[in-house]
Amino acid sequence: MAVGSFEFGLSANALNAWAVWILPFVAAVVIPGVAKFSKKATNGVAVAFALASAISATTLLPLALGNNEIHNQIPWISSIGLKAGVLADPLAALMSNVVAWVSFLIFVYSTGYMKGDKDITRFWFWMAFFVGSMQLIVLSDNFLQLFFGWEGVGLASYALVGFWYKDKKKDHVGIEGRRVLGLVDYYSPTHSGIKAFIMTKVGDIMMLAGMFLIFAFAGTFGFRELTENTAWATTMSAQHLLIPAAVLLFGGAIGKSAQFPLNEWLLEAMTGPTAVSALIHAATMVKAGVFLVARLAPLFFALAAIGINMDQFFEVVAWVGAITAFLLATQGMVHPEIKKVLAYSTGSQIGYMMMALGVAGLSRQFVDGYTAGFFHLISHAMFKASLFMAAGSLLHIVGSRFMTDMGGLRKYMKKTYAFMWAAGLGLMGAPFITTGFWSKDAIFAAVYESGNTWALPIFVLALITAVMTTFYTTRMIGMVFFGNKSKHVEEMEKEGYHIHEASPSMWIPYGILAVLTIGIGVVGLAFEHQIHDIFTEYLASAFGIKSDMANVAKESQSVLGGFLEGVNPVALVSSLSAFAIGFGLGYIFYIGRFVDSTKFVNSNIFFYAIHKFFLNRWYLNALIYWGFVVAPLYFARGVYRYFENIVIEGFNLVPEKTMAGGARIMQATQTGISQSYLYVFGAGILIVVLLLLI
Amino acid sequence: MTNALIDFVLVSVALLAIGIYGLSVKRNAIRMLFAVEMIVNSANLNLVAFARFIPNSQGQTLALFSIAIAAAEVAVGLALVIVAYRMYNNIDIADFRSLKG
Amino acid sequence: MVDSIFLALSVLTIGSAIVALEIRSLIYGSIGLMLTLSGIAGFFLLLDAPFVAMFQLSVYVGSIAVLILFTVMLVRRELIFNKIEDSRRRYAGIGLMIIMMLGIGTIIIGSGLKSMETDTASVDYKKIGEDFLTYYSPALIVMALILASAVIGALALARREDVTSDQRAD
Amino acid sequence: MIDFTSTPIILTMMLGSVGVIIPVISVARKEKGSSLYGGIAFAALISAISFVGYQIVSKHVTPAAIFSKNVLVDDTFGSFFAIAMLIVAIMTTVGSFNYMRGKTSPAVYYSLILLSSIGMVLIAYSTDLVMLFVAWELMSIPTYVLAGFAKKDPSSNEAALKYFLFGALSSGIIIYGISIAYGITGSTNIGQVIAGFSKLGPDMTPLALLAVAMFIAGFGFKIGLVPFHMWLPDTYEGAPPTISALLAAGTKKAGFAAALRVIIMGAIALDLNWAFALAIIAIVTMTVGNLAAIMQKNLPRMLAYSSIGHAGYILIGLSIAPFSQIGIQASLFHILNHAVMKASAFIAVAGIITTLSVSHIDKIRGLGKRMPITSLGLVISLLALAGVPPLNGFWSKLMLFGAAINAGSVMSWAPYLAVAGVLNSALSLAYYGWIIRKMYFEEGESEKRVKEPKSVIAVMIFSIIFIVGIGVYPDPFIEFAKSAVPALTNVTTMH
Amino acid sequence: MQFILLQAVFLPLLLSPVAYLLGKKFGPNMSAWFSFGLLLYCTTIMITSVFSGTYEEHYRWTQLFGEFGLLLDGLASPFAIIIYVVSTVMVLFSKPYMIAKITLQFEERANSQKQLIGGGTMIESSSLKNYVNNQIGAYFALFLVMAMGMLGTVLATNLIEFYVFFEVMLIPAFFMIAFWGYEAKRRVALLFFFWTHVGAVILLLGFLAIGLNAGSFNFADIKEHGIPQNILALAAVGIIIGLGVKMAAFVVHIWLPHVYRAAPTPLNALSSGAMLGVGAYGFFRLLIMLLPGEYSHFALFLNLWGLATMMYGGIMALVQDDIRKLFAYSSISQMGYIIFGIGSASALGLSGAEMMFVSHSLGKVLLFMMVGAIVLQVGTRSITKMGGLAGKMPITAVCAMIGALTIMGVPPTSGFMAEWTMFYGVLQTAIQQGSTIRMIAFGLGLVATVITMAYVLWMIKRVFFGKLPENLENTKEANWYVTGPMMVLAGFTVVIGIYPDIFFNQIVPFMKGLVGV
Repeated sequence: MAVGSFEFGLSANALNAWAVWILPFVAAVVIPGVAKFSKKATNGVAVAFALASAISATTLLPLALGNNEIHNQIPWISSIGLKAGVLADPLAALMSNVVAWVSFLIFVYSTGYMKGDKDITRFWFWMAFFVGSMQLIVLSDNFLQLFFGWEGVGLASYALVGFWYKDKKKDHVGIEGRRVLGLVDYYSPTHSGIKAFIMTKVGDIMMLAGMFLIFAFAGTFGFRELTENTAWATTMSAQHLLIPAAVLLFGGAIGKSAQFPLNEWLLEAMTGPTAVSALIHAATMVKAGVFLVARLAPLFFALAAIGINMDQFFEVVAWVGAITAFLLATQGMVHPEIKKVLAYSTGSQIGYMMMALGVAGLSRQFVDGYTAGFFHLISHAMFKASLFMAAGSLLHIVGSRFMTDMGGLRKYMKKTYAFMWAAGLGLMGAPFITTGFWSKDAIFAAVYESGNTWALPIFVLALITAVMTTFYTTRMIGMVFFGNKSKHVEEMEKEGYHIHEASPSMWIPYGILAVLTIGIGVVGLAFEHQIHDIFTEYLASAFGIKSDMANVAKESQSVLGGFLEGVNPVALVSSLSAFAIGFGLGYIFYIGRFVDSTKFVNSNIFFYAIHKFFLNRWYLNALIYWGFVVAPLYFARGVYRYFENIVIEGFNLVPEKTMAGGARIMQATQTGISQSYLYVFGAGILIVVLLLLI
Repeated sequence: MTNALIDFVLVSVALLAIGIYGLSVKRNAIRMLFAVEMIVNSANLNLVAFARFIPNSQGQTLALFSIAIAAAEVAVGLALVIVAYRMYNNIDIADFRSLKG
Repeated sequence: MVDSIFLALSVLTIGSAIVALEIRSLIYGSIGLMLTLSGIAGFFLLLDAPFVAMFQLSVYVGSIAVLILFTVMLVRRELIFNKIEDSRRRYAGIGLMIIMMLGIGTIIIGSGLKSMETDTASVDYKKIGEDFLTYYSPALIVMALILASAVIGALALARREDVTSDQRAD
Repeated sequence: MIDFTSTPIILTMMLGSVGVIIPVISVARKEKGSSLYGGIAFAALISAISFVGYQIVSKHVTPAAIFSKNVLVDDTFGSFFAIAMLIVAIMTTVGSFNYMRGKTSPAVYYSLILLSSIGMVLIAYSTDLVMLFVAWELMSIPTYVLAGFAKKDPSSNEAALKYFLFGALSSGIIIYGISIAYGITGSTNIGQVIAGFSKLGPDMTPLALLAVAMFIAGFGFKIGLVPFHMWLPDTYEGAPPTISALLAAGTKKAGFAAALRVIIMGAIALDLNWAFALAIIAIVTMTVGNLAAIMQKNLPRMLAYSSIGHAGYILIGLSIAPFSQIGIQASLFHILNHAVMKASAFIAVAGIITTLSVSHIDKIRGLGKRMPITSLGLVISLLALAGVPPLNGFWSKLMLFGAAINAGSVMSWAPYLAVAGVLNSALSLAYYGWIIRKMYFEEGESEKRVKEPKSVIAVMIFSIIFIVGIGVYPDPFIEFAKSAVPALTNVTTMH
Repeated sequence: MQFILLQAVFLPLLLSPVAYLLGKKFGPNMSAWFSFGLLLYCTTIMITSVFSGTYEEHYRWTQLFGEFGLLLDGLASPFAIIIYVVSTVMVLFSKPYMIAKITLQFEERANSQKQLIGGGTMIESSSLKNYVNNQIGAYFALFLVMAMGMLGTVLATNLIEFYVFFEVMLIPAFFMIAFWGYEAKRRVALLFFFWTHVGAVILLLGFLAIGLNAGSFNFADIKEHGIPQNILALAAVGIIIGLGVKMAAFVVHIWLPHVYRAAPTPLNALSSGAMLGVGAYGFFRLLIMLLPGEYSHFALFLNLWGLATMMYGGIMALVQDDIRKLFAYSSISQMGYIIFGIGSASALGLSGAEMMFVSHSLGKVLLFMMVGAIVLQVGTRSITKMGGLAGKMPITAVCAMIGALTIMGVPPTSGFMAEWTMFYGVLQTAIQQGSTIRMIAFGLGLVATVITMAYVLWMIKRVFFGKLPENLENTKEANWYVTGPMMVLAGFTVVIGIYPDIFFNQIVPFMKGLVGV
């Protein structure tokens, strides 16, 4: 173990770790320069840098497998005693690889997707900037540096969500003309960008506050330093500040990962190019929150050793995850826009991860939940990125974001169809062959086994969510690929356009990911065990979290035999049945199309109400707008009109008028008649005498 | 000395007050000069009275100065009045009020 | 103890002062002023200051009053008579006068002046001459300059420009 | 006996003889030209000021004092004022060159300026009430004539009449005050008056205060204290503008010299209530002056009100004299500064009036382009009057307000003087700024540059150098003012 | 080398007539480059003197008011550097802007004259050229004086000296508004002068109270001798109000929106970026250094006042349509941040507040340059009439975005470094004192950053994004006089954001010494 190898200055073996996040930034700087000569060349440059970064990341993998770490620091803000550094421990190494490779694939995809776009330079700049920032989050060894990356990804997200800054109609999301609680449910890209930035910023400032609280007591931002000396936690705990600080930190994760109640920005973030949605709003950035929790959870959990109970924090995490998972899944079932469905799904799945991490802290087998969460993160990254890219291809080709404008595409886009099924199955958690199944199952197991008071309700919620997940995934695939061609497609074909398969540069990346979803899925359990082992060692060595309990559990549950060793039967059954129910329903409505879904919904006032409620996003979005946008603006206008313009302006007028009035009086006394003057003089003598005598 | 100092001073105060009255009420420029003379004379009366009672010569000296200066002042004042008279054909000070405000 | 001569002089002085201001004709007013100034000269005599009294008579009664009288003669006839003053101004003026008399009078009566007595002989007027030539000598120089400036100034003012330019023309 | 080597006497002789001779020459001379007399007067004044300067530099003058056995004392206090007054007289004389061209009796004009300046100078040197009074009259009588010097101009005459009536009344009041002071102390020598005052019994004190009140009224008239200020705007407006400069910058400041000699000294010995009275008068004066100035349309009139306001500022220093070391020093410094600033402003206005025959503020639009140097001089003077750093007015105002705050530790009301002063300064910016705005920021009817009077340019250049120079390096003058402060400690310990 | 600071301060003043004459004789280019070179020289020699640590110069001045000193220490040097860097850069920016503005004024005048005369006289190009030359010369002369005034204030070692420079910088600003402003420029110029003068004069009262009672006006002497107890509060209140007016804190911010609406953009930039900050400097130098006792007494009040200002300014900025007014309120809000930090009473908080000045200067100047570029190219100031300009003016848009990020406090710009240290300082004090109010203030302060973000992003969206109005189809990118300086500043803010030690190395030790950590 090389924990706490404090070295100052760049050391050679740490260079690759630095390179992982610096290379993309270099790309970002280089790209505008390259664009001066050739816009096309920027594609190559960006992809090359992404590949280089990914290869650097891969060099970190052996570390993870060997439970080693690179911790390298250089002086930064020396006047405050802060250092910059990289911390490539197993967690970071795994995450870094996920990020690097997914982003590499998406870069490749983008070369096709963004072909011919005028603003390609800007696109690449921000993409590269994003990847750099994301890797910075992953690899930084302290909060402050992490926050740089944190804001960097937010910035990139803002810039890329609003990439099509001209706000053309086709780039909007939502249904034009539709109103919820009097507010339009139809957003332009630039608007969405701002929304995303500000809402995540709300989370960020919470995180900042949490960071500061800890810094105020610990005097350091470094993760390792915080672990090594936990005196700060004792002090904070004594002052009842530790849990608030932890929750505030989690606030950052809530914002960035679009968890309840800051979940609404993610849907509008779909105005960005689909490659962006795939990379930022599905595979990586939204996972930053999960990563942050994964960074912190062991630290907080390990505090139990010195008698500090962090259960409240973990409960908050678990519940926020569970609620988000449920909330977004319900909405995902009804929305007509393909990217929005995927976005809901993303939020929902991240909810799962949060739930797992939260539950991990509540149970004694921390590693199980931890592994489950992280495993789901990896698998989700693969299938969701794949799904998004596929959806992007669809959008590209059909020219509409509505699933109702698609339909019956399976004959025309066979590859996409196949890959979408593969990835979709991953999302649904198709039994035994997909990563999604295993990771979700691990989560179920972790929740079920945690033995916490909240385990059951959370488990039920998770299960219902799983049903819904399967349903909406099936719905999506059904609506897009099954049934008849939509009017929109027919019209397009009339105009001489015919639906075709996407270009290779586009389908290969999501093909790879879809294949991986299945491929890893097949060996899912082994993969899980591998991660489990890595984390067990990592947590034990770095945080001193023992996993004895986990091993015991593993042994006791080996009743199902070799293949399913370590799988919780209850979880397994639940998972299977959830898949069955959800898929069955989806099949009935959308693939087999035995029942017309629209008619079904309209047939019953109850279903209609529920449908509308879900479609209107539980009215959350509208309420947030009313409370935090419309009302403050009214307030601001009111203050401007009645306070600033009247009261404050009055300060200008009052002296002016007083002066003018005084001046007029003075002028009036100066009558020009000498007698009066002399009279005043005479009286003045008396006045002065009086003044002197009193 | 049979008369008390205070009697002289009181006469002088009366004369002073009358002078100020004259200045602040009368409109005729020449009459205003009268009033000025009264004021100066009241002061002179004071000076000489004090000089008698202190006693030293300084009061009387100052009174002499004052009389001479009053003469000079009156000369200038009358000259101004004459200029005004030439210009306006009028010596009513209250009508001279073009400068005001 | 008030002496009867003093009383008579006081009545004469103050009465003639009022007459000088209030009588309609300026010519009579000038005569009233002469009486006032003579009354003051009388006071000076009472105060054993004959030199000042003579000076007063010669300068004031003799020259200033006559100068004023000539000026009065010079102006138009209707200007010699008073215009009626604004009654508000008049009463305000009388009020000020009375307040001033009372106010300053009170201060004086209340002060230590009332007990001030003297038995010593009056100052010799030779002392005055000595003062002029020793202690006050710079003032005397300045006095000369004052008179010079008054004369120069009054001449410059009173001289008629049209007449002078006629003189220059030839 | 007359000490013929003392500065004041020599000044008197020097200027007096020239002043009397000039009209005599004019009678003998047939040509009409005015420059000769101006030149003679200028030469006399220059030699006078250089003589005073030499006397100061060669340390022939005694330190500032209040007491002297003679009627005149050759001290730094007097020399300080002599310098200030002579500067003003020189500025006025030079500034008048163009104004007097083609006017009647120029010889008398310059002669009267000389005589009047003797009066101003002597006031500060005198240590005897009689001398003071005589000097006062010597200062006043020529200015009555000068104010009415434009005989064809009705307003000049009106101004002179008003001035004269007030002057005559106030000289009567002064001599009345002197009579009372003399009556209760038995002497006209200021030193002995103070000594007498400090030994007064309680029954005599009100009488002494009456005398002080009369002095305040009598000298306050010239200074322009409210409520003795009423004549001032009318006269400054009506009188020839160069003479307004002399009145505002010269006689007014001489009034302060007299006030300092008499009011302060006499009052210190008496009772400290007078300080409060002066403070109230100061506040009222500056407020009235500045308020009334805001809406004025006539340049000299506005400047007149401004000078009332400045009288209020200077009075701050006087009223806190017993409590702060800096009070009188600040007043003196401000007197010097204000003399130059106001003189320069009035002479600039005189230049404008002689060249363009306008004095209404709406008529000077775009003047910055038509008469650049005059405008610049006027602007700098105005800014200095407003107390904008780094001009000389800033320093003296700073010292005044500082002194008031400093006195706060002794007298609780003193800082309010500073507050009032500061607010008034801010207020005054409104009208100074207005003039500047009219001159520079508004489009005039014509843009053509007119020929500026050379004499006015000369004065402007001098005053700009003076104002900015002191503004940048004020130390020598602050020290000079400090040295000119009469030794108050003698008096206060005497009390 | 001697007289470095004396040169840096007074060369611009002394050579300002040269700038005028050059402008008059040889035209705008000559004058601009002369001014630029001059300021560049001054900036360079000043920065070299910063390297040698604390640097002082003293000269004899007045006996009553103390000596004339120039001091460049850890507190002053960031202010000084930023002031001169911004001024130097603004010289170039000013050139095209002012030429356009002056030409416009000339045409307006000519038109009004034409109407007066009634004839169709053509505007002669030569007279236009003369007019421009004259005016631009005057502009650069005033500009130099203003730069000098600001620098002098920051370097002053003496209360009176401070005040003098404080006032000196007002005068050129006054003239610049009055000559080259918009709409009610003269009224506003007077308004500006009046209010800031009132503020300055209140400040002066505080100075006098301190100086005369402490027996010296020199900072060093005052610190050494201490100030008598009885006037402390008076002095502190005077200083706080005076500087509050200068910094346009809530309630006394009356003058600022008017001024920003009417003033020419370079002046806005300079005043927002440098002049307001001088008020912040005053707080450090006068309140915290000279009156530490009173400071700890008023710290919470300042904290809350700053909070109110930042919230209020932000809320007002949300609803503005005039882009200048928006930034006016934004400046108010940003000054609120600084006051907030000044009230933090902790070394890092104070460092953050000073850093905030640095970053605010850079960011706001960038944004004002953007405004200037837009006014130049588009000719309107109403936000509703803009949109989609990013495509037409990409460099401006990028630089403005960096400026906006700086204002919002988003890494990697200097704004973040400033904000985090500042907010952390507030929190630290809150924890140390166990003060709930401070804790709440900290939380609300963070909320204010969201408000800031909202208005800035909204502004950017409405100006640069969305549909391009048809009449703006032909908009071009501004020329490099405009974009060059913008890029320089944008680079600067990013560099500081990544490596803040450039300034922190000087600030933090100083502040630690000040607070006594």
